Amino acid sequence: MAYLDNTPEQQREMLATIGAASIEELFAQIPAELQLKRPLDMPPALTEMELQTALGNLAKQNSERQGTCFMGGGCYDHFIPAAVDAIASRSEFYTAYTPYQAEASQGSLQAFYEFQTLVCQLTGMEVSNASLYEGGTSVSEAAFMAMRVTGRYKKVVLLGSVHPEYRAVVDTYFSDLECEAIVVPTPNGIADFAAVRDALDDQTACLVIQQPNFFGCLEEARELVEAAHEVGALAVVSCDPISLGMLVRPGEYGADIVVAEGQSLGTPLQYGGPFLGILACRQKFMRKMPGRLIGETTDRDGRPCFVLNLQAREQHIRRDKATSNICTNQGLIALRATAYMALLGKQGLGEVAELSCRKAHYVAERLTAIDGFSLAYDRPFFKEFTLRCENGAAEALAKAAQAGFDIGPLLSQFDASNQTDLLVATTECRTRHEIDALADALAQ
Amino acid sequence: MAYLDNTPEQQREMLATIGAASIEELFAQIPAELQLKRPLDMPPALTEMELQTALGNLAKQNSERQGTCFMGGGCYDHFIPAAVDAIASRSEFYTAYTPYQAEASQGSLQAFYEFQTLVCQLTGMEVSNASLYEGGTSVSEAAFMAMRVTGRYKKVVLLGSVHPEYRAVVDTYFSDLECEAIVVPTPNGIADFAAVRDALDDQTACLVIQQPNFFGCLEEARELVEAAHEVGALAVVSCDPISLGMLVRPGEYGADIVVAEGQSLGTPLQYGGPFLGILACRQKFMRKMPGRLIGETTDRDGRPCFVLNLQAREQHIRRDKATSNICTNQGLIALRATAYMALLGKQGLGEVAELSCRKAHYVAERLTAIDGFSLAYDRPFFKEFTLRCENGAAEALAKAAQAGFDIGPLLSQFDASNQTDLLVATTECRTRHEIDALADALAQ
Amino acid sequence: QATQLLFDQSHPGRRGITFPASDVPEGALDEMIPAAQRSKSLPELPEVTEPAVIRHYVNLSTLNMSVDTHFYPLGSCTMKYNPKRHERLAALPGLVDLHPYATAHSSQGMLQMLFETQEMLAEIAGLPAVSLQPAAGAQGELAALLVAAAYFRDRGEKRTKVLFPDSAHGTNPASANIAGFECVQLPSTDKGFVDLDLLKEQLDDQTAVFMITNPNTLGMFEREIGTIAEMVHAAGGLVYIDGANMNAILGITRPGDFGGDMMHYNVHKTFTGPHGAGGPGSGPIAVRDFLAEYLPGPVVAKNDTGEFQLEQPAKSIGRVRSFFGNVGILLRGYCYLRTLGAQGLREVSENAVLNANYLLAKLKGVLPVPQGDRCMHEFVATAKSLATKKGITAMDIAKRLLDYGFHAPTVYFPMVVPEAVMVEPTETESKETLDAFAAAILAISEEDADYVHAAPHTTPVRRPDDVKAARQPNLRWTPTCE
Amino acid sequence: QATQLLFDQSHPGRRGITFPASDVPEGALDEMIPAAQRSKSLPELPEVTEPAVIRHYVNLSTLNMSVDTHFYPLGSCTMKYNPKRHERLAALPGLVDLHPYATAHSSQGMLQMLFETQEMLAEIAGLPAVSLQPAAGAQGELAALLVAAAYFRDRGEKRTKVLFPDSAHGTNPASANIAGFECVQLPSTDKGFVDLDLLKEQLDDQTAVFMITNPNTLGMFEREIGTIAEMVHAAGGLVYIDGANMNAILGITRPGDFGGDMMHYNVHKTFTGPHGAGGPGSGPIAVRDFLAEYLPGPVVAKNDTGEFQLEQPAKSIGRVRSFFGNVGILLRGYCYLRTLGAQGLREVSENAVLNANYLLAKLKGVLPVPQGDRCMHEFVATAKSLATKKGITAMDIAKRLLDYGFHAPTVYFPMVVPEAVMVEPTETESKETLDAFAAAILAISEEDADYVHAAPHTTPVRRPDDVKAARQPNLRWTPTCE
Repeated sequence: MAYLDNTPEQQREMLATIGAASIEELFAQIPAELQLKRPLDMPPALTEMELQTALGNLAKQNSERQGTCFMGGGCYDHFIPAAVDAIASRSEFYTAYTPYQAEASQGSLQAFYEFQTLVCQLTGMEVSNASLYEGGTSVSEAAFMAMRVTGRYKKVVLLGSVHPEYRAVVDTYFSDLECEAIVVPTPNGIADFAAVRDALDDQTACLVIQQPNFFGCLEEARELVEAAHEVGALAVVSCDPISLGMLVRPGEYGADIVVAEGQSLGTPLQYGGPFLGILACRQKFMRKMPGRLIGETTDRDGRPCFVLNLQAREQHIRRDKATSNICTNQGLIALRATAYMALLGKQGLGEVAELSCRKAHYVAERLTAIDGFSLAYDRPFFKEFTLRCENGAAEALAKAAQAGFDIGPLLSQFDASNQTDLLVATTECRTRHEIDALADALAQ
Repeated sequence: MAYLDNTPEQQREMLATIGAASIEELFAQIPAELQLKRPLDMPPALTEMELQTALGNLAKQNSERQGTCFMGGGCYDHFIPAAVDAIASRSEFYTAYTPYQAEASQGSLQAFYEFQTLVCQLTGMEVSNASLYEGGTSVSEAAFMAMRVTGRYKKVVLLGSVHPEYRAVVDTYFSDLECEAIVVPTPNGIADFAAVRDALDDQTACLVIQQPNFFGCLEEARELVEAAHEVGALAVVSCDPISLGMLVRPGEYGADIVVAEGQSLGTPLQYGGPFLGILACRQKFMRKMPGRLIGETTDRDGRPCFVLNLQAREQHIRRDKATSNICTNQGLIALRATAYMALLGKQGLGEVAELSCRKAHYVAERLTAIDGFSLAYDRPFFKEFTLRCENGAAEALAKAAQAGFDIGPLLSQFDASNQTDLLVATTECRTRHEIDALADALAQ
Repeated sequence: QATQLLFDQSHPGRRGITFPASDVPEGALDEMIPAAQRSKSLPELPEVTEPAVIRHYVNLSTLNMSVDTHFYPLGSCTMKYNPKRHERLAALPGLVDLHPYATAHSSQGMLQMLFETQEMLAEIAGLPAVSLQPAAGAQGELAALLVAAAYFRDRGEKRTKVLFPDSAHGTNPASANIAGFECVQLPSTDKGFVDLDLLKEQLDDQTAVFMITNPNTLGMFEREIGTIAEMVHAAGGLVYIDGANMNAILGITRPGDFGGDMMHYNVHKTFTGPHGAGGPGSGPIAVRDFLAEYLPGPVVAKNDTGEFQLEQPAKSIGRVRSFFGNVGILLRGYCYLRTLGAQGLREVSENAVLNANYLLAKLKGVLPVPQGDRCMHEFVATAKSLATKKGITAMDIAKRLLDYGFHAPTVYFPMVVPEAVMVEPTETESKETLDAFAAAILAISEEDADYVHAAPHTTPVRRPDDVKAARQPNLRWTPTCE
Repeated sequence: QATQLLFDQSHPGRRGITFPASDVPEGALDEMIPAAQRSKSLPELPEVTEPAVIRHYVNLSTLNMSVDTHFYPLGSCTMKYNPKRHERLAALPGLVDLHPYATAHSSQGMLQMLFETQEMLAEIAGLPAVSLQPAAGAQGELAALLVAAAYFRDRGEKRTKVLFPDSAHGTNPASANIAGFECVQLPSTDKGFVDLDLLKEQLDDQTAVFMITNPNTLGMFEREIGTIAEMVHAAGGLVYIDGANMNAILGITRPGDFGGDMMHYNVHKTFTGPHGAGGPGSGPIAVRDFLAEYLPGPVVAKNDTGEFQLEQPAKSIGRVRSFFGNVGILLRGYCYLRTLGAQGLREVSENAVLNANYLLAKLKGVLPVPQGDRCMHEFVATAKSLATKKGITAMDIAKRLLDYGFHAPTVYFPMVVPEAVMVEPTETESKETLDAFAAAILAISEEDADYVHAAPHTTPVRRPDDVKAARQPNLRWTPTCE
């Protein structure tokens, strides 16, 4: 009875109107032999008070063991202004659905139009969709899009420095397609140009680059984009949105499609989701984009307003010819990112980027001064780096955890042969005091 | 610059429009010798991130030392449904002000009208105002109101079992008035009828009763009300709103004015405020009530709507002849109570009352089974009782705290001569497991 | 749907929340509470589900104008932006759930916050001793007057009069009356200032306190406040500063420096507690050193070992309410003060005053300001000529502004200005908003008077019948017979 | 004000938030990141203050209809009430801030919640193995089809076809296509059911999967589902159940029991994740035991010592997304399942079906339902006769309903019904609301057709020009030259 409105008396009135003797009768279309003859085997129902206690206990099991976060690997604990939560908790935003009826959805439609604009401003690209699931599937969607744009359905090339989980998603998506995903190894922490050129050919739909890459290193992105273009392939860049407060924007160095994990833009870690897939591209590829697009138009009275646009690309109209099977998007997370970017503005984003960068370099300086610790790759990095631990990465992680600091992930999680490396990341939230304490702990 | 909108450039434009050379010039009306010549001596400004850390640290200093709550003394940790917070955090409610412009405030006005109705339903009274500050001042306001109603300005009588802080507030309010506040001692935990009759006379404006009283005991409220009426005094009853899910309602036993601390109705403890003063009375005293009243009326088009009503009683019109000096009320807390009562409904309130009562009796049973602990008063109680600790109340409190349980307050806080008694209260939130653990701790 | 009453949605058997079954040993209720003390029926609260309650109040909320949705230049109320971080931080465990009778040991964090708040408020006031207890400004006034009374009583002086200008907030005389004083109202000068001659006439050895709002309710700083204070002090009286308008002078001038002996703050106004459609407020008072021992309490003290503790001042007037105070609002004030710092507070006042003067400059052509071309953080214009010439009154403007998407200014207060329109933009509004507001008023002044008089046209209801409401008061829903 | 764009409010120098100065030793940025890698300019994000951002988005929000404010009978979308407790609990520290790469040791509470969710979803499905990873229903479909492909590949079978009825959601063929299958669409019978003869014709050794939504998109339970499953299984294929309509059958019948081999859930629909104006969703899949080893992962397992850990199934198709899954939505689903329990879940479906049948009964006079007098949790009516007789189309009804304060039903889907009006009231609406909605539709059917065709009349905008939007796409704001 938790959320039900109708009382037994009303149920009887309703059945009378329907002309049914009982609720069971309404289920008569389900053959009796297919009906479940027993109650579901579920834990007993909990009242709100009990649920709060139960979940509170589970949460506490985590929080009591959590340390100060220096973790990276594709999602980060950047600071989330309270105003972001206030906006995202507006009932009218979070309990609405896809804005099919534009007249009843101008709030969300305009917010998503603003999101598209903000993403373009952030990435330096010309058009953006209204969000995809998360960073990993966005890479796959970009690859499919590149195939449609280039007409090359056989091959995409990814750098080995792209997030291994993103590459895994591409592998999964391609498993029953004729398209091959070639991975160019990056043993030195960044792309090897010769190897990249070897992999690229006139059958290649795109080259997928991550900047900064999974190991934290900065790729020579401009040159990689050019290499892709030389063979007529598209350059797909997967980036950390926060880094764009400091680094050259993909639009500035010629990227054709930019994708990103947008979690850093105001969404909490939540053990991995829901996060935010960002996909932006050049204007001329607009009609090949996957996902929802919001457009400005005018209404019957000539007022400017917003609508779902170019829906002909989508699966509810095109069905098997659709640009993607995506139906839900990440509306609420896109709204969070919108609010976040609106609050930070250009200056705020610049500050977050610079603080994260400076602190990460201070962490690196402190940690690599300790015997047995070094940078795995001597390359410029932004807010994250690969720490090589001579005495074992798992041991270092355990030592840090003991002292109340979470570092990682271990790279062994992605490559069992690598037992010495782990990632360390820093956001604007970390203080010098915390960094020094981490270094002291690892130095013990 | 935290919340300021105008940029230096805009400030210059505005000054030009004003015809002033500088912002300083705008302060020219303040004689130079009165202007502060130095910056205020304040701690440095904090960004949102820093403030969150600073306040988080202060909060943690408390939370790390807090135990499971068995505390009473006039405010209680009843469960607050999440829906109450959701409603109270609606921007339009909490960032609006007093509904002077009815057309722009129907949301709050209707909610307060519903609050007034719910309070009447709860207490069994005929009219309610739209809130006062909190429980203690509500007693004072009721006493003043009783004077206006009876025309007796010399004397009010309070039972010694009324919350000592409420009595203290009355003493403060009366300190420069000719009115005397007579306190009838209650050495047996409840009113002594002979003493009460002695104190009452035809100069008495009202008798103030608390039910359940400060010691947790139930007064013979009906008989006390009759005693007041016999001398033409009003009966003012201060009650625990939750107890009305079980106990006879003041309206049922003839109370003239009912006041209450409404904190239990969905407002967190917050170290003592903001809380909610409730004041309801019989219809015939309506125009003598203090505080804001919302009334239903119709608008120009005949639509039913709500307005501030009977404002002629209030201080912005009547000034020194006003029924009270109260200007702000507790709108947001009244809204919380409204949402709370709406969600619980009659059944929910009954359940909370019964659970609190049953658990309190189980606590009492367990604790008084321990050597050296007994009930201070052998009287029926609702959810709170006075525990007598032979070996000292402070020692018992410390022992409980050691084990992670907060009991109290110590009665020595109100009467230094009492070193053996403390209050123990229980809400629906406490589990048998917690109660057993508290008992085990005190038995050690 | 939204305007249906909650009670109309009640149906027997509906539940908004359920509670767990009892987990303690069964027992007969009769043995716990005698039958005669138990009601035979439950209170007739409505029975509604959670979804219905939510939809009801969410929809009701949208019938309000509010700071988060509209410009809200309600004079004298300081409707500034309420930072969202405050709501997040006030909900922290350890703050939101701390029992007021928690031991000092387990409330050190809370006590430190309150202690620092006392210190900051003392500095801003220029008055060294602070009590955070009063629940609202009006209670602060009352508490301070009781402090004054206790002080004079202690000195063996019998002073019975409280003086205040006719532009004072209604709470001033109401508080004085409740505190047991005789109220003496002084007519202001043409310009709305204290009439020094009249004041002089009234000052005598019966004068306990002169209460003055400064900047005053006309939005003007009392230039002669120094002289006024000297006069009051010379007569043996105390000067009380109503701090309702502190938003104009933070870090610029201090009540203690311009002669005030006592003052109250409105934390919800100046230091941005959400106004909650009427409250809660919080009204701390600050006083001179010689009055400190009379303050209501408890107050927070720091002992020799650096620990914080609650204390009752030596000759305290006692409590003015139960428990410590409106801590939830004080906490928001603390967050605000810590966010702004000295420089930020000064900028608040600078911009509040700039915004007000800018609006004054843009509006004075159509709504003249009798007090002149300059104001502090607010100003009182008059619609008198508009009313005379076109029949458009202050109330008409207020109502018509709602159609333009602006909350109305305060109207008909202070009473010393006819057809008063009291505008307080606050510092958190932009020039663009002020321009739009000014444009709306100019547009209204040129509209057809009948149309304006019929306003508002777009609100959920239009000009409710106050007279009917007062004549046949309907203060609660009652079930209709079926 | 509300419809002004964020960008129009930008002014150089405005700040919505500031960050602390760096507290680590100064260093030249050039030494950290080469100049060539650093942009010479910051991204041109707008510069707006926090008060302005809040007012902007709060006002924008009020232009939406939503479940918390309006009845939202959008067919196929299950717009039920989103309990407020979920929002509170999802924000608990230890849940909201847990990094997905936290060690198993420091995520036992989270893993236990996810493990229990897997178990409950398996029980409700009647299918023993669950992967929580898919980010949404459509991704669940894709993942399940890849599971099927891996299964057949493992068995050495080459099956290339996926069959589905013409009433299927568009995601079915789109997913099949992306998974590399050939799509075969089967025309339904007159009554909207699977045509067994056509199915028989198509089933062969190339058939990998038959995808079917049950209850189907017409709101009918496929009576012959048992036979259908037998036929598919006999041909060596697998049956996929699109679980979009699970809200009708919780605890009443189970996909695993009526022949399904694989299914997905829409947690945001059936188990009430807030729809967020388009998402996030969450699309866990459940499969039969022999498919378990192919599931995407990681999944949560409980080891011998009772500890929870992440595991990749032995022959997993791999990952379908990064990290674990849409945990925030799964958490809300968990809260919902724990709140309802077995009895509560059954009551959900009973009341969802009751509400739908009640509305059907009240509406069928004016909007006939070709599929008959009974439905499951939703029904598809047709406005065809109304369109023919009066010129009032499904779209007209949808738009006009907005004026009555109701969100529109889904219209023109499924395509097999002309002038389709697809109504899903859900169980969290009251009889009173359904009565009001039915009354509105009856009233609309009697209104002047031109007036209805001109609807909506009261919304912020009216019938936007979709054609113009598509012809001259304007997908972002750009600064205008000054």
